[in-house]
Amino acid sequence: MGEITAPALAAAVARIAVAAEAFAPELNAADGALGDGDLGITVSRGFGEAAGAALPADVGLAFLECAKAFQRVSSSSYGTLVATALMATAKATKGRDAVPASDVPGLLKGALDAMMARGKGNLGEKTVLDSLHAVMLALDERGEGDVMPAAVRAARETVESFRARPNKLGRARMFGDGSIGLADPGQLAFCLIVEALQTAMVPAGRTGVTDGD
Amino acid sequence: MGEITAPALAAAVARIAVAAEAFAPELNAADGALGDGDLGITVSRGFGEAAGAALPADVGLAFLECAKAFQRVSSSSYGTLVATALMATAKATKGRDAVPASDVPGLLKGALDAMMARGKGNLGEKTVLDSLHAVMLALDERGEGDVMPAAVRAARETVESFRARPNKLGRARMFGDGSIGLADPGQLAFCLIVEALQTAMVPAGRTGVTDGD
Amino acid sequence: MKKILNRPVDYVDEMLDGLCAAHPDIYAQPSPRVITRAGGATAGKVGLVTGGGSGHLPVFTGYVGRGLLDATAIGDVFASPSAEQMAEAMRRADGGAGVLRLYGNYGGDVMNFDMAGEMLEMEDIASTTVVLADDVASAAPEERAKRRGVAGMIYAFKIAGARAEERASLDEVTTTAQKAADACRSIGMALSPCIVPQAGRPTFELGEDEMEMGMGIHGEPGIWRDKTKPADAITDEMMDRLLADTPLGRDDRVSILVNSLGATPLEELYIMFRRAKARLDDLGVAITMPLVGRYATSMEMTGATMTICRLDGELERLLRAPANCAYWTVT
Amino acid sequence: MKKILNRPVDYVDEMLDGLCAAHPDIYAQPSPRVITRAGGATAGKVGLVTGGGSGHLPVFTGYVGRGLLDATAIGDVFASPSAEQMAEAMRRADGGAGVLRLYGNYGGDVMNFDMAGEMLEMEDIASTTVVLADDVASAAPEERAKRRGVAGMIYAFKIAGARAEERASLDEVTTTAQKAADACRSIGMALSPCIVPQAGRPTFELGEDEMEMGMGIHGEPGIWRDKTKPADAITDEMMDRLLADTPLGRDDRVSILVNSLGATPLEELYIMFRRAKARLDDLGVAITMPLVGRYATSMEMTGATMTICRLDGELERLLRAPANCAYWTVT
Ligand SMILES: Nc1ncnc2c1ncn2[C@@H]1O[C@H](COP(=O)(O)OP(=O)(O)O)[C@@H](O)[C@H]1O
Ligand SMILES: Nc1ncnc2c1ncn2[C@@H]1O[C@H](COP(=O)(O)OP(=O)(O)O)[C@@H](O)[C@H]1O
Ligand SMILES: [Mg+2]
Ligand SMILES: [Mg+2]
Ligand SMILES: [Mg+2]
Ligand SMILES: [Mg+2]
Repeated sequence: MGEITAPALAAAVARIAVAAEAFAPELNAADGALGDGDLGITVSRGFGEAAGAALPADVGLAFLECAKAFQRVSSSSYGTLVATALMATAKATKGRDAVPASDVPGLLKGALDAMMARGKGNLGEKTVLDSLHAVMLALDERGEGDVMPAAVRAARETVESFRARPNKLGRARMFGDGSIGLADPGQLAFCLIVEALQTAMVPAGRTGVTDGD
Repeated sequence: MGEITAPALAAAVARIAVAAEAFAPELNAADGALGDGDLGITVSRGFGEAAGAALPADVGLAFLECAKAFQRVSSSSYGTLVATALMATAKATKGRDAVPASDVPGLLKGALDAMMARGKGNLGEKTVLDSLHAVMLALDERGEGDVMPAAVRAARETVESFRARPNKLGRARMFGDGSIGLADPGQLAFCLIVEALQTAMVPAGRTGVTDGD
Repeated sequence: MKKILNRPVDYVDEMLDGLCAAHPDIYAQPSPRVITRAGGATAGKVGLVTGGGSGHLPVFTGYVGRGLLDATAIGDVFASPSAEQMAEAMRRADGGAGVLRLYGNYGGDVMNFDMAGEMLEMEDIASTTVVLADDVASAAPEERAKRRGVAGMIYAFKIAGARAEERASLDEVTTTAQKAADACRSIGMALSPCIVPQAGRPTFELGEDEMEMGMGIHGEPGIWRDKTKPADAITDEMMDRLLADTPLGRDDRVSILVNSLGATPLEELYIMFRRAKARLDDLGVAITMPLVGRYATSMEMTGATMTICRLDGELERLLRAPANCAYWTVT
Repeated sequence: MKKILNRPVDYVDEMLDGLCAAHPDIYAQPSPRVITRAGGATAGKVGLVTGGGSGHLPVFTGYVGRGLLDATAIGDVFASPSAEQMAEAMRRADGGAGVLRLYGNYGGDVMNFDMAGEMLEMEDIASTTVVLADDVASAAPEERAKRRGVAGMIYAFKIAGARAEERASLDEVTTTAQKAADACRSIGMALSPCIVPQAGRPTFELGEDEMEMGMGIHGEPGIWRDKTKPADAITDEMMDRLLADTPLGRDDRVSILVNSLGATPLEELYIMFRRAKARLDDLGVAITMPLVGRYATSMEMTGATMTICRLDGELERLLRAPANCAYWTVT
């Protein structure tokens, strides 16, 4: 992974936005089985709005714009949690024009803490928090170099390993043991986003990401 | 037809009540096609209640009890019209213990007038009024003797001859030309009642009707 | 179209029991299926009575209350009460100044109320009749007297009720009630039926993507049946038909009622109201005291009715006068 | 389950336009999807704010009014409004005495209201939170904080609104609101779903002869799903579950709310009320100011909720205090 700059962020967001248009129906269906069926809309609208925002060069302010965009259009749980994560990252990166890849695990940790505070959630409750945590650990282990395959693997494994457990938080909690066997929609969304990001990373040089590999 | 006495009236009402239980579904269906589908209930409940009433020997007061019974339990159009007819007959026969068969056409005329006043209806609008009118004419013509076959024939012919015309009064009016081809439920009810009455007349001697033939 | 009930035959009586138990300060049931104000008749005031089939709450019973009606007689679902029940309601409403019968134009109700009136005559209680016939879809203007009475009746209840509260005479109250009745035009549209408990089946059938314009509140056939249309198109047609029957222009003042037949939610009524108001704004017609809600229903039927009530000074004063029942409070 | 609408995406905004146009004396929309009292904030009074998804009228927006709420933020149907809209509602409700957020316990709403609270902190507007969590079917008593907020919230709106109208301080209003919230227990049952306009499909499926006990107002799964039962049996089970959670006996005074989720008609609510009252009568519990009607809906959903609000002297005084909005007038 290269360093994070505002143009890199813009490119990544744009790529996720395009991918989200495509995977929105899958997410709506997953959320329909365990909730209110709006997660695909939430994710595609949020990234769509963020992709349309003009990002300043300051990485922190660029993340702030993305957070605001998310908040404007998608105020469901997931939208608010993503906005919370983006806001935490914005605070941590404010005043810098580039953030090295080595900062990423720390930023993820900050985002995770903010999301846990916002949603009063804990790890192990079968939510997006578990996904973020797993990816953070994977990046920590992997260290430098192309971390995306490990990130994708961690995100995918989280979905699969939690499938056999019941949801303990959010709307899906209501289904109790009925949620066993089903993928948590938020974990699935995270996985699809990370996969989209991996695809985005490959032609990174051409889209403004400073490739550090 | 014999003369009308309170016991004869009670027997006739009882016979119609039994028959009405059987033909109620047919009437509900006919009324369902052109109205609110309650005519079978109206007729069977009304005669059922009248059959349960204790009738005084005074023919007029006996008809009054029947009218009241009808009014108590069935206040749909048909129920009210039947009650109106019974009330008019009650007024015309009050103070007598027996009424000769020759009075019947006149009583029917009185009932018809009362029903027309109550329902603000006219002949030719495809309602029970037409049935009553046709039966009255048939009895007038037939004079003395067993008038029931003629009455039944007149009632049946009314249903059939009006079938091809549109309803002009009551709920069925709303269907306009959509009512063409369908039997008027009220005319059908009248026909079924007269048929039941004919059956009642046959074993009349055994059930208290003074058979004058 | 699913119901919460015990035995269908008990539907009406249990409902009335519950109504009186919930609002003992407003309603009383002194004899079966006759509902009066909790305090009974008001001495010296003209009594206002209505009646008709059950299944239309708040119509009819709900509109008994201060500044509104004095008593109602209630039948089975969608069926007329008996003449004797109507007569009893009128007796209970009489405060010595006579009674006005104010009810919808349905065959059974008309015949029974006429009979009830004859009964009262014999008891020397003066009474008059105003029949409500506001549904423009149910007969041409030349045959206005044949029209059905629908949601517009609540304007007549309110206005006549306020006039009676002023201690106007029976003749005066009757004249004002007739004026209110004449001032109202309504039209309905339906999307899905309701179930009459004792019948157990839907009152009509409509395809999943169909609506019927002009349908009556008991499922009486309307003007056309076709694919559903957007809310604005539906509202436009309803307004066009009402305005064709009662042309309005600058200087006119009206109240309008956008009424749900039961299942249609307030959200959708407001979408319709928005369009109806735009139409009247275009004509320069002023709207005062509009009503949006469930004022006259057919249980769980889906659909809406639209009523225009054209006001003059007197009608507006009376419409705005204080009133109170469980469903409508004007302060 | 058929709808009257234009473009689904315009459902909420057209509804709010219509609402404000129909009741300009009560509601205003100073910024998109933020509804305030027509006159804005009241100087010196604690501001009461709620918010949540659309599709529940009269909840939430309908309860803005004198003696009730000061402002609401409204989202898409069944979706939280944004934190920014909530913050805007709070700014508009602030009369200088601080703002109380009073809303249902749903993940999205909680997170967004928390964010909105943090925004206001930076603007030096004092604010507090009372989260409404009255649905006993949604979590065991040990996990009460996880329960959903349903129809019981209207007691909290009314009681807190009256307390604020007395010019109590933010702390005092918050304390009373929390007391009201703690006094309420609700449970729902559903017979048929509604359609969220932008989704275009029913929120759940139930067989023609099935009901679900304990279902939430967005179709959240309940306690059991089985053949429908008679009204009295349904009411008994609902009362049993409520009473198990909040035992009542002689000397207790309660208000109860029998609420339709939309399509279920008043007739059937009264049948349920009748039974609920009999149950409380048996226990010697006194009912005061019962409410029966459509107070918190899910558009055209069929079903009902039952709420018990246990009153003490203060709560009863505040419940009976004057209030006025388009759907609830207390005089
Ligand atoms: N309080 C929470 N903390 C962390 N994650 C949560 C929380 N609530 C929900 N989620 C995640 O969000 C996903 C659902 O998102 P979304 O559809 O936006 O929720 P809703 O529509 O219920 O507001 C869940 O699958 C879960 O992963
Ligand atoms: N005004 C009227 N005058 C005479 N007959 C009428 C009148 N209205 C209805 N009818 C007759 O009554 C029949 C319907 O009776 P019923 O089902 O009791 O009416 P509803 O249910 O509409 O009150 C019609 O078929 C017609 O024959
Ligand atoms: Mg969701
Ligand atoms: Mg959602
Ligand atoms: Mg009929
Ligand atoms: Mg009938």
